[in-house]
Amino acid sequence: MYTISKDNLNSLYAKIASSYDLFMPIKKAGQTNYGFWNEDAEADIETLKTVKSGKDAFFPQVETLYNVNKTIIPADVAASDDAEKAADTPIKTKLEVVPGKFVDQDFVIFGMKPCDVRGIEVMDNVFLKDFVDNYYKSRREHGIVVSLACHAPEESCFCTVFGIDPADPSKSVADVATWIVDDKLVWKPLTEKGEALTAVVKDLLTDDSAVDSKVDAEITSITEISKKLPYANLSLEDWGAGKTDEKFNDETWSKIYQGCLGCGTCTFVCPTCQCYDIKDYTTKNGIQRYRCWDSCMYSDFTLMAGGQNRPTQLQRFRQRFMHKLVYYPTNNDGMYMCVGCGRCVEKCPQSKNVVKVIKAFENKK
Amino acid sequence: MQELKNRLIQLISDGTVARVIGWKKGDMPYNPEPACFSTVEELEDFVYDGFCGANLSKMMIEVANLEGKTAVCLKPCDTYSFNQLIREHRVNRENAYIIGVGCRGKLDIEKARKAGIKGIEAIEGVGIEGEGDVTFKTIYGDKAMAYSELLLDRCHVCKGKDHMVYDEVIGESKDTADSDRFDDVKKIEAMSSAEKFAYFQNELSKCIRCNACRNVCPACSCRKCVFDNTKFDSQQRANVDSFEEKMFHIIRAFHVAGRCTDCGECSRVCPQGIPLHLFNRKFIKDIDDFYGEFQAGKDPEAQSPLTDFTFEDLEPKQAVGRGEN
Amino acid sequence: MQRIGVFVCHCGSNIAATVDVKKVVELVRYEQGVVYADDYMYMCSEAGQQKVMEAIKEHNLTGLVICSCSPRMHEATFRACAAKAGLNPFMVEIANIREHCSWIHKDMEEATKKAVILARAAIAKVNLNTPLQEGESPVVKRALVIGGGIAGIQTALDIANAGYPVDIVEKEPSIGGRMSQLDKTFPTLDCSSCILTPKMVEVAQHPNIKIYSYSEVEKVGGFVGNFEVDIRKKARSVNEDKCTGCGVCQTKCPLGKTGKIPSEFNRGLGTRSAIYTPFAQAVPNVPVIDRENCTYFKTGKCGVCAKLCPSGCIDYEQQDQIVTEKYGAIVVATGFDIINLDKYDEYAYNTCPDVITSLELERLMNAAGPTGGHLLRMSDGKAPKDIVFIQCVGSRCADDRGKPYCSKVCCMYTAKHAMLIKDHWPEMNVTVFYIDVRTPGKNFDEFYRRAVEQYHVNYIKGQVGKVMPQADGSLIVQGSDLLDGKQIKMKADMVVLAAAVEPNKDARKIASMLTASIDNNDFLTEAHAKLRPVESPTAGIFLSGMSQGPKDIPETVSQAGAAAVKVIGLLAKDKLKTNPCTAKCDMFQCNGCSTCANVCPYGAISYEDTLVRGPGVNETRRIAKVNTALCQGCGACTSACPSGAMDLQGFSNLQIISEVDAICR
Amino acid sequence: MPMNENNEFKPLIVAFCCNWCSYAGADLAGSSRLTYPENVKIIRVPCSGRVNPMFILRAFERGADGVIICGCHPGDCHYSTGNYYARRRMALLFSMLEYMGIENGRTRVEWCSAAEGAKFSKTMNEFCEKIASLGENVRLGDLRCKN
Repeated sequence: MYTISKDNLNSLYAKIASSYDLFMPIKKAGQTNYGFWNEDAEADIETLKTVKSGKDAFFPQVETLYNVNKTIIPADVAASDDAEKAADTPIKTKLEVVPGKFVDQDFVIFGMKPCDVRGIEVMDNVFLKDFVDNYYKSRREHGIVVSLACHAPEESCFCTVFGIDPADPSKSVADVATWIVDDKLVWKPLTEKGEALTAVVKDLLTDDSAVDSKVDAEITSITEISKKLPYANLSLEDWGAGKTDEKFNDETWSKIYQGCLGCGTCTFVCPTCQCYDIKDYTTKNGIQRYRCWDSCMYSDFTLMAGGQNRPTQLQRFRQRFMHKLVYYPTNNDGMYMCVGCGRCVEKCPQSKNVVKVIKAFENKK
Repeated sequence: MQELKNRLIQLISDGTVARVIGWKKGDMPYNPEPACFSTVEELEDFVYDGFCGANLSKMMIEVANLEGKTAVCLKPCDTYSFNQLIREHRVNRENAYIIGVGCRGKLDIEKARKAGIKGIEAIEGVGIEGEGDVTFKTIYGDKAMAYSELLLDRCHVCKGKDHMVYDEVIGESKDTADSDRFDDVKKIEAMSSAEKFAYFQNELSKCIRCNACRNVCPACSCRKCVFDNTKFDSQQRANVDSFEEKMFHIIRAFHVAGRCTDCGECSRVCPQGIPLHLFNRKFIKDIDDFYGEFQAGKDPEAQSPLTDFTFEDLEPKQAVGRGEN
Repeated sequence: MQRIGVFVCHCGSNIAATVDVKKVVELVRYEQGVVYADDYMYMCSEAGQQKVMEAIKEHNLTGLVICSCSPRMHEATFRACAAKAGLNPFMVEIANIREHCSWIHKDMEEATKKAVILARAAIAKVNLNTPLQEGESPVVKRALVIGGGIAGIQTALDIANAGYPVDIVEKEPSIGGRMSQLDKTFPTLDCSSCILTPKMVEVAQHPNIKIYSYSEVEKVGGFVGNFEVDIRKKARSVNEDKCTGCGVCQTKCPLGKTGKIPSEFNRGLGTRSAIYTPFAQAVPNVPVIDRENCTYFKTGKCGVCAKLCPSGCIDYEQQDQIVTEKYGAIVVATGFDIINLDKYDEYAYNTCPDVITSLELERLMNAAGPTGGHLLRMSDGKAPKDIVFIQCVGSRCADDRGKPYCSKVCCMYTAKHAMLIKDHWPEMNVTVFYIDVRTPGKNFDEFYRRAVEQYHVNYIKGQVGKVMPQADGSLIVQGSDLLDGKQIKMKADMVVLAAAVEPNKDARKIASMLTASIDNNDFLTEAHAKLRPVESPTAGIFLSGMSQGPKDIPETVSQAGAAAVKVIGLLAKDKLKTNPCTAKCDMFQCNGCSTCANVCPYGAISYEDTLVRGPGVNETRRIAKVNTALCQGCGACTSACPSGAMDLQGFSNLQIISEVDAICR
Repeated sequence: MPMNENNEFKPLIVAFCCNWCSYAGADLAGSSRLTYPENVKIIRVPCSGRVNPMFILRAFERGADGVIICGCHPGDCHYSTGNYYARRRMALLFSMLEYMGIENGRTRVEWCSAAEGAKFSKTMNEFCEKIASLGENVRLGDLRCKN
């Protein structure tokens, strides 16, 4: 394992940024979110939870799919010569499709927590398994994930419930695992991509085998804290694959959805939500087709000519949690579409969240 | 709290009301949630403490046409919103039983988080007394902060302790205002054009277009928002570009100009901590300056400034550049 | 998908000199929806229109864009042309490439570019046009006149003489209004009642006129051509059909002799009985029992009138009655009153009986008035020697005690009063304090000059500061002479105040019932100050007399006639064509918040509990409904509506946005 | 940035004109041959009260550099009150734009009667100059529309 002094992190960022786009937690106007690092940016790896998860790295909130440009083919007969004839000439236009750009350069996502890294796995199942989404795929192929262990988990965290280890990123699908131990960042490459990145920054790293025991201590410490967290014992016993009928028709939904504003906060901060909408924007001479995140909580989600297929907020509320806790596991070998990051617990304007939903059904028994 | 709870139980038991809109105990000490109670058993989970900041008046829209009366717990500032909803025929006053609940300022858990408090297991001192210290028991040790330090921003510009509309009042209220409502607006007004632009650009670039500000707003109660319908080719499109955000936020604030009671919910719920109330409050300040003081929701009969005029109103060109010269 | 034809006009050289018309044609052909484009020397000519009509048929056009002069010039022409070819006239849009382009730009290239952009905007709009149908609504051929003064009387007579039935609603027991209180009229000095009474009688006898006296308008519903009005007939306590107007009841009423009930008609200077007609020539000549004062109503005893009435028409049990009638048009002729002088303590009006208003002077000088036409002081019944007139009491007033406007009639009636007094009693000294003497009008200045030159009325330009009652019963008037720059103190036996006129107290109430707009001074607002002075902005509501603004009798009568003509013009139609470019509410998006109704100047928006059924909705909601007969298509509601539920047909949000986009492309 | 042959910035200006006064005023400017720059493009609306703030923001979004709203003089509105509401709406909107750091003068309201062709032309000339001096609208624009 390698180490680098925390004081020297800015040089590390600069070094990475000299070869890659560096996507990492940046503090801006009082909030920490993932963003591209530059010399003026305020890097912030102390804040445990960025407001939005890092999923933008692979699935940005807005992404241009392609542009369509319309060009006019001049009429064969000049209008000024013979107006009558010109008027009868069919107008020819040409439509040119300019595809959006796939990511073709490696880039680095730095400081992703193990829960968010699991979020990538969740999205992989959606975007890479059956139908392969090339935009996503290109980003996944080129993204190098540097994961950071959760030094001080917070009360809203419950990743352990989903078998995620906040203490040890090396168990995740990340390319590099890191820890903060004392005043150092510990760096451990996990994959080939991780090794390649390590090679780039090697000059700044110190090979430090003495740190191993300290990392072990950090892992133990985090694990102990995690056990004490209020949600540590949340039970998923009653959820998962095959519970559709039982849960869908449960009366509990009609009670717990009340007060839900139908905003998209939970969806947009969630590391696993991956619904999007595709829209057109009229440009000067054509359209830009883009996709952007959408939320199943919105009243116009999947709006069709005949209206919404889930016209009530109850239905929409149920959909979101059924998807996370039942439908997705049913289709993905039991993997939940929730990683216990706790962002919705902290951010829901009405203090509703996935934990309360799980508990509501628990209390019923 | 117990008095309030007992009264609610009584109202349900004697059939005065069919349901109660209030707050339900959370699973964390700081996250009670707005809820609808229809039985005495459900009311067991009723709670009213310093974290019950949510304005429940908007929930009354949905129950306006239900059978039986609905009791709703409204803090003094929430009653302005309710009045405004009465004015706009969105709620049914006859069908509502308004319990004016005492309020001595509500708390913002973000203030504690900003102060580095995390791993909260229990919180003491968040009762309705609204005084003294709040003690946080966390897995990283105990921490204390003054109740006043934890107040929501809006409580520092409290509109007063009086309920504008109610059937009965339970509990004492306190005016927690300790700063001028327009200070922040004035600060921005004093900036240069470029500074203003940079300030809002910085703040608004955080916007994720989650629509929480809109959906929580009691004035933004449209059945279908202009940003969701097809009438203006302006369907919500996430944060497509920076203009999109500005367009959304200008129009959001504009549509509630003269109707916004300054309840501060928009800023309270913004996951990105954008001070959205600065838009609304700018309109309020301008309306006060241009057309005379107006507090939406104070009087449900009062004509909204944007559906009113006088022959001598100031000209748009007089509305700008006032800071110059 | 539209099939749009674009027609570019040369307008001789008006357009073609600066806009390359051929190039415009060439370029617009590629715009979305355009299937045909052509140019012509004069598009509006018969040949040009023929070309358009042929193209519509040949190319199955669904929309037209005419690039020509201003739509204010030829929009109607091309709409009619489209209609002739079977195309909905509202599928036509004009791109104004003459007034807004060729005539103001010099550079051909730039002008051509602009013409193309303007055409593009029009094309973008037409792409979103929808066929609109002019609606029709039937007209109830009966008019209502609110107010039975000279304005109402004249309007009613003119309408009735044209063959349409008219109802007059008058809140007093008799029609006649203020004019019936006047003694003489300027500038001819005819006797007011002599010219008014015949008209009142004509009204009473006219087969087309029905008078609701002692009645008030209670409620107004409906819209132009179809108003439904509730009229409250106040309990008169006298059977109108049986009463012969013999007057026995009035002469025998015990309260008549006590002198306790002030006569409103005489402005409180005389008294009347409890059962009374306001004046001798009242129409209808049927008395009313004043239930407030009548002994029978107060104590249950008396009943003298009932006992003595030869036709047995006294009915103490009579109740207010609500009559509902339908009208095609309504004329507001609610008239005026003079302002309350409570705020003018300096003139001692409330404390001294010898300080009177000009209207009171009219009664004092009238032979049928309380003094039998003798000019006497109300304090001691003696004839005054010195009379001072004070002008502009509350008129042209900067503060909120009075009115900002000029009352218009005071200068003339004061000249009249001064002249009449000097004529009858040449020994009296008459002084007039004035700010300005305003005498525009036929024979008006001549009239005023007669007062000064022939009758030697003492006109002093200046303001009176104070009127001070003296112990000996006389008055001292203190004022300034602005021309001499001197302070004046002057003895007077009587002071006459030219109090400002103001609209009748009920004007605001009536305007709001009619959703007619009203200004800060409570005068009803005309649809256009210059071009539509007798119409209210609310369709079907017309204005007559002082309710619209200060005016004298001849002006009132001519305005009354003008209002009548407008009413006749309306009633002559069997059906009204309604403007199809009206607001329309999308019920799925409407919040029912009333914002739109608050800004609608025509009262065209009402709210109805409507069953809303659609995907995911099935409930009754409060929904805005636009009455297309009333809506004039201003679109104020559309920009006030927060949800975008309200849209304006012909100028829809998307249409305007598409024009914006096309221009900014 | 659109430039003319002299490399001067040519702003794009959208003018909303009410049908009864200002549009007619513009017609009069035309028939009186009172010139103003070609960059002014007029959109006819029934009344200044019809102008929704969203139209103005839309124009800026789509690349307009200045937006002017013209209506009947206060008191002269064909619909009697439309311009009064417009006046309040625009006063608040303009103040908000200023507050957000948009340069003063990008938006304007002018009352112009059907008889004021000269005023219309003068106003448009002034406004064009003002916008030209402010330069391209960057702060309220949408970059995608520039190509």
